[in-house]
Amino acid sequence: MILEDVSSWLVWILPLIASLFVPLIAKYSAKARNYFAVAISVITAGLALSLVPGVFFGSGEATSTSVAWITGISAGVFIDPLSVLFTTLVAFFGLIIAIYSLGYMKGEEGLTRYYFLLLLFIGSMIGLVISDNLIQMFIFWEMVGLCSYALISFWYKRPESVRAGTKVFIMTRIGDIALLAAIGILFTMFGTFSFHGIINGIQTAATAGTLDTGLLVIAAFLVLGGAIAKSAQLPLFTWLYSAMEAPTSVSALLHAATMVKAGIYLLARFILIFSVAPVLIAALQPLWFPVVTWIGVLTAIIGATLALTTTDIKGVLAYSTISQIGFMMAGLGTAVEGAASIGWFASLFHMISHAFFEGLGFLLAGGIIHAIGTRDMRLMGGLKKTMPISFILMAIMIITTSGLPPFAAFFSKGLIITSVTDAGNLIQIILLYATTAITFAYSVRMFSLVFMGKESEHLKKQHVHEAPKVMLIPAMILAGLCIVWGLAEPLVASFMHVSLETSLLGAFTNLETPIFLSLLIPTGLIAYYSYYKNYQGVRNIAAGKNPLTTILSHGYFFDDVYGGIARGISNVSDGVRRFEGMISLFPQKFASTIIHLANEVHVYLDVYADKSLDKLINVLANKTLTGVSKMKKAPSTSLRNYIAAAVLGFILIAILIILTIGV
Amino acid sequence: MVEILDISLPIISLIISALLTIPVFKIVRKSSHKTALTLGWFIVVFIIAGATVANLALTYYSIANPGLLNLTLNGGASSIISSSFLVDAISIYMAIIIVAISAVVVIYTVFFVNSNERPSDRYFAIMLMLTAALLGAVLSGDLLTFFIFWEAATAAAAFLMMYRKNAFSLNATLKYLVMVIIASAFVLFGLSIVYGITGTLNFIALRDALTTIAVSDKSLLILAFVFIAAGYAIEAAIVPFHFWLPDAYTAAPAPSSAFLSALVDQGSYYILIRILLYIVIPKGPNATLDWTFMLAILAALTMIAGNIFALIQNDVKRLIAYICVADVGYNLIAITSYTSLGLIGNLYFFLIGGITTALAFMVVGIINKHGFKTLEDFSGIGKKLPLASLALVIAGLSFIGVPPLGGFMAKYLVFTSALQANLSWLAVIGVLTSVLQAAYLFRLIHYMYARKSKDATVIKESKRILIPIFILAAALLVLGLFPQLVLNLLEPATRQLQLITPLP
Amino acid sequence: MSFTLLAVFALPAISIPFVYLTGKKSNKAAAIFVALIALVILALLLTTVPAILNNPGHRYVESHAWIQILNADFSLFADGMSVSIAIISVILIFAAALFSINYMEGKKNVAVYYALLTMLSIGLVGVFITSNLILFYFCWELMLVPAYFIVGNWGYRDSYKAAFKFFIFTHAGAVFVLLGIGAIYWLTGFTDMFQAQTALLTTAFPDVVKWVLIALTAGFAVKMAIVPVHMWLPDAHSEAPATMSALLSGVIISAGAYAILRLSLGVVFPAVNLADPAFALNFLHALAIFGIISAFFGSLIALVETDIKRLIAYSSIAHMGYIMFGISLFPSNAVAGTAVLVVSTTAIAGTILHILSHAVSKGLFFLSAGAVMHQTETRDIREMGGLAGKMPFTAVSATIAALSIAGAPPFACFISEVLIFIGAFQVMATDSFYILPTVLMLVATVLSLAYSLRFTSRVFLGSNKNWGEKKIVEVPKYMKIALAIVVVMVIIIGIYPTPFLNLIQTVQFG
Amino acid sequence: MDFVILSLVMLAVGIYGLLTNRQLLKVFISVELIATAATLNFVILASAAGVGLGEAFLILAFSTDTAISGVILALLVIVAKKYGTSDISKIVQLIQDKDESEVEA
Repeated sequence: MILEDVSSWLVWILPLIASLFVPLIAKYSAKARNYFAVAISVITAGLALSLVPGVFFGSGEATSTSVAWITGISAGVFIDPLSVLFTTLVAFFGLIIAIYSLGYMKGEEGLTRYYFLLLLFIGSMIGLVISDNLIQMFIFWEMVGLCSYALISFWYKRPESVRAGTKVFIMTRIGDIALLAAIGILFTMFGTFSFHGIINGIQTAATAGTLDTGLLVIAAFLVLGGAIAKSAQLPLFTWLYSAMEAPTSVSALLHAATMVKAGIYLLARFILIFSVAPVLIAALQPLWFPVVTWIGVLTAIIGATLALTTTDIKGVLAYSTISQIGFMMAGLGTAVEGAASIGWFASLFHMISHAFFEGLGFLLAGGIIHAIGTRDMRLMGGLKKTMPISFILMAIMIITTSGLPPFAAFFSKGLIITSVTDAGNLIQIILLYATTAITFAYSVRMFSLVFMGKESEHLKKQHVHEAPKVMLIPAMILAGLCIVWGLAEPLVASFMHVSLETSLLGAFTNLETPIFLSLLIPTGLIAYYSYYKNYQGVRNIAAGKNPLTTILSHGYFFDDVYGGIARGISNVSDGVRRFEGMISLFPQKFASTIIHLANEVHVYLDVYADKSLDKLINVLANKTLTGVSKMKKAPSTSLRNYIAAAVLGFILIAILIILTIGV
Repeated sequence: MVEILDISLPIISLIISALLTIPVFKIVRKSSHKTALTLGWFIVVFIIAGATVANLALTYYSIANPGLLNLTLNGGASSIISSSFLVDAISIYMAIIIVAISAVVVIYTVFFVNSNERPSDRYFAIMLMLTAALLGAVLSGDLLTFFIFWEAATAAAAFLMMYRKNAFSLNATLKYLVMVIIASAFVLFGLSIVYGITGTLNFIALRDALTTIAVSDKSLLILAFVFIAAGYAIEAAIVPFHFWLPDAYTAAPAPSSAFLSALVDQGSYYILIRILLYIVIPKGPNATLDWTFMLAILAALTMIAGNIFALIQNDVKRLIAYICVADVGYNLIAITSYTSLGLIGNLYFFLIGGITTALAFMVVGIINKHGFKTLEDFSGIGKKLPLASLALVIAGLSFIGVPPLGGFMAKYLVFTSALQANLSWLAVIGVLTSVLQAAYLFRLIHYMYARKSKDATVIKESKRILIPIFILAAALLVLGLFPQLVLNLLEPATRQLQLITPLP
Repeated sequence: MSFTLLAVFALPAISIPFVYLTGKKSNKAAAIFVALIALVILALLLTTVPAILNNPGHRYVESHAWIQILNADFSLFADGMSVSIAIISVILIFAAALFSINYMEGKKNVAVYYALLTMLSIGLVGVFITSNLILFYFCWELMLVPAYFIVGNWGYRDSYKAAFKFFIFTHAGAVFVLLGIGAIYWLTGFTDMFQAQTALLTTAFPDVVKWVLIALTAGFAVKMAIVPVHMWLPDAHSEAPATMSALLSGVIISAGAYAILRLSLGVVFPAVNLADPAFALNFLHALAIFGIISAFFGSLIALVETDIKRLIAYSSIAHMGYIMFGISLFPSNAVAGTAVLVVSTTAIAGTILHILSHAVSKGLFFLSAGAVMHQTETRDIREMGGLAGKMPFTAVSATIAALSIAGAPPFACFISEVLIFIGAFQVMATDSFYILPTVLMLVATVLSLAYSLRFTSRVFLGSNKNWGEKKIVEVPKYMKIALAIVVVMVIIIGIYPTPFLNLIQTVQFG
Repeated sequence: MDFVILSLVMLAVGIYGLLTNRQLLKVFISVELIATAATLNFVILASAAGVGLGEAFLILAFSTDTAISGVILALLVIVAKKYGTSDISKIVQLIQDKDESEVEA
């Protein structure tokens, strides 16, 4: 147990601390820096693996250790199947990417920054999934966003990268504040940030019958908001496509294990927490769970359709991720019984298969981009000959993605579909089936465009070569896992300590499978013919101008709306600034008005008062002393004014005194 | 025991020194170390004067729990008409600050050497005479004695003002004198009525008589009060009687302005305190006449008008003169509040206001000497005359009431006393106008430091004339940091005020 | 009888002439002199920490005779809040002094600059460690005058005009503070804030106390640059030299927040709450509304501002809005009728921590921006870009500052903002008024991220051909050291704010 | 009592004179009128009160009056010598001209 305690801390602290040493080591040798990063990843992966047996053979109960950190908040680790599952996945993928980067990033500028951020990214993500309290989790949650911002804008000299990074950070921030609000509500309700504390609080309140489920439903929706933004779900999914500006190795990490998976982790974690009180689940059931499913289903189909039209090879993969995560969300939306539901396990299982095939896809895409220097699929074609290994691996990847048996996704996606079929309504089911079909279609499309057909003009000009070994080996590992992972389902189930009603064989025998497979075949054929055999029917539709293509080419107009909002804010800001410019002149105007007034008074006293005084005296004199005084127009002297003022002041004093004492 | 000699010694010593100054200057003029010898002479004079004042103060405070001591000239029991002197904490305090500030200004004047404005022996003699007259005024024990000393002081002040004998100063002096004689005529007429009602002019006797005044005489008393108030309001340059002040101070040479603003002004507040707080008490069972409303209005008017008119001045010296007017307003707040805190604040304000205005006039005098008069002229002065500018900045900050300079503590006391007397509106006007003060003084500082000077001529700063200036600047800082030094002297004054009438 | 805190006052005061003389000889020596003074002050302040943590009242107190007639002693104290803010101020002064070595090189009258900086440090530190109201006002204004001259004389463009605006606005605020202080003395006869607090509870004029509360708060709000009395800030902060901007934005405006907490809410508020709880609650709500307005106003303008320093200045306004919002979460119902109020609520602790973290972050932000302006000699962010390659160190420090300002972990402002929000949710449970404000403040954090990222991406990222043959190099050594010190502070507060929070938690108002 | 009324009348005339006169000498005389009214009051009231020291007042008042009058008259002489008139308007005109010339110079 001591080993586990130590490794559960080290597994996230080590990469974080090690990241600080990257710049120091880089001062001595660039090579040492690279291998240092790899070595740390290896150790991290080892540490993560060392956690597995404890959970596997344990009771499945969560354990946590914590130390005092910020006053009132402790830092701790939370060990349960869910967190260890994620930890292992992240550590493993960290290692894969670190190795892959050796080849892919070779010769790039700013690699010190790259490795620093990579380790920080891995450490943060592990920290996120292993935290035992919400604040710590939230810090890592934000740090994951921060690292992805920095990594996506890695090529900071390219304005698109910078813009993309900014977009990612800001859009995910919207979710973050929702999560923060949820944390605030939970803390207010239970007075603690720790998961154990919250679980205990919910249980105690539920048994006492004092649980404020209304507030918790709000919190649950806010949590969902956080997850949506982080996992690129409807309606905040557009950032993921922009994030393709990142180096492909980063994209792989981002899609396979970190960042987008954080949302899934969050929801899975909270479903576990919420499921301790049946009354709470009952409160969440009418609205929250269906909303989760709906978001998942809609995102899945939107992502899939968009993947069908994009010409960017990484774009296809990005939309594919969006779509696949939609599946996971849909699965989570059916998990009304917490860990006991199929949906919950199915999502996590699919999460891992997705990590493998999507990671594989990115690694291969990275190799291709590396080799030919473009991401546009229209400029590719016929790579089958020049990159044979990639060709084979990509074939494995698209088979897995599409969910063809017996590869990993067949089982995981099948489970999700089963869970939705059990719990969801007809439209959701139909949409999910449609999505699977489209998934196959876009996979085939991509495959055909890249590897099949004739070499494009672009490719003829350059010497295309297979990716180096250091890039291929990680891909091969992932491909291997894609193939066999599906068989690991019972193993994973027992690791997660969930009991599944369906067995491995059941996946082949239940009703869903035939429907599932029967859908794949026609779409696959259509895609194959239209892209490989150059059958023009679909292409004409795609090229023509019709509502469908307009919607798809605009990405369902989401980015246009957001752009509009951003422009709106910018316009408002401009307005406020103009307003500010106006009002900041106000003090000056005010002051000048006072000075002007004072001047007027002065002039008045000097000139007008004198004249009016003369008039007054003339009137008085003429009325009272006609003939006695031969008064001429009194001289205009200031001395006369003074004397007059003195006499007037005398009268003023008299009046004031009389006013006071009321004589 | 305080003898009449103790009281008259400072006055007499100063008068004698004034008379001796002319022959002394005759002798000194031939010497090659003229300035040093002149300085030596005045140091001796002021050491003697200071010693006599110190003697008076020590003798007075050697009495256990000293009260108001009224001594007549013939030394006998207080006769109604005999010229009498009054010694109490306030008058001693006033005597000390008059001698001290006068010493600094005279030293400044010695250094203030300029071809066409060179102060002559007569100028110094008049300065000493003026100091003597003011000492007599603050130590006097009845209205008539005060009146006589005060007239002497104003006559001397008129000579100081018109010292330049150019059209400007003649004009200003003429205005000053006309105003002053009108004032004294008013006062004299008022006094005659007071005398008619009460049969006495002695401060203490008068106060006792007023508390038992017949109802039928009350309206007559009001008439008298109005005359006296108007008269002294002219002297103190309360708005709307203030017109003469800016003219006079602007036209006078710098040492005169400094002297007048620091001493003659303060003398006029002194008599306001004497009459208003000690004789015509406004509240309590013995109240004679409630004048607080009247004074509050005048205070507000003075602060507002003084500061706003200062805002539109272009001539720096005139600007400072208007600040003197505004300072009158702050002083009046303290008097109006009629609390012991107000009294302390008022007396402290005398000192600080005196030092600050003197400092400002002295510095502006130096700068004017180089031909810089208007705000535009002052552009870039901060770089040309850094030390003098620093002193002016210190004076300005003290005017505004920026701690740790003395002006802050003075204003704090004044505003707090106004709050204490339930005159919050007056305090609010006070603070708002002091923001205005910040505005125009910082405009001045802005010109001095931010603007580029038009000509690039380098001016060599005379160092020794800065000695008295920095004495005053340091005094401002020290008094701001350790107001206790002065407040200790004032503390008996509040007790004595309470002896007369219980205060809130 | 001890003299620790008196020494904090006396040391810089005595040093002023020596600093001036040193400055006449050498720019570097004077800067190091000032830095050493700061270090000694820091050490002195740190010696009071054990007493604060262990004394029963959680307060280190020191009193020296001063103006007996006004019942005013030179009474100094340090408690969790004041000492932690003072420590941060001293660190910023230290960094500013080191930064000046390179920054002031070749400028005129550096001797005066350092003398003024020393003078400023008296006010900056003093304002936090005095319990006497008059002395407090002394320090309050003493922050102002040297700042005026530093801004005016060594600033950019039309700096004296900006300084003038700065002085007039804040002085106008200060006179209301003066009125408030005077009124407290009148009402209670005390000039010590803690004695006054107790005495105010039994005052005969509860209506006047309301006005005192409003006057004090309004006066302090001017210093905080809360909209609509913020107009001085963008000018002053942007025209000031970088070191002064750092201190202005870091400490001087935070002093306003400190003063509202300490005086308005700590001293006057309990009496108001006792007399008229409804008014007290409305007062807090009003503060929240002003906070929101400031946060949005500042953020929105920062979003479109093109001047590098004005952008940061507006973000200061926004952050003062956060702090004001945090202050408005002052526990109103806990105060009634009690003389001593132990504030351990998350919101107030978060607010105080935010004062600290904003101080270091904004200090770093301005220093970095100053470094950029120093090296590139331009201030329009539209003309910048791609500096990350040319000035990597500055780029990193500025990015850290920007991210901290945006509230991204693991940097300073994050944890404090979270605490404020958590506190807001706690208060929301009892006072439903706060629901909308909290939501709005949460939205404002997104805006803060937007302008921060806009800043970094426009200045440091991307590429720029504008530089042409102009050679842009990394900042010199001492600037680097200064930046590094503040960067370390930003990260320390971000990762391990516990020492500060432990101190802050001991704060007792009253 | 008649004398008191007389003194009040003198006061009124004096103030009227202050307000309307432009000859410096006449201004001065108006002031003197007020002062004399005051002195008259002193003497009358003293004798009415039976104090019997009215003379002392008179002497004192005269002496101070004389002193101040001396100063003013001296000034008047200077002014008259310098400007050739004691008419305020003319003096002021002259002074202003002179000021302007000084400024120009």
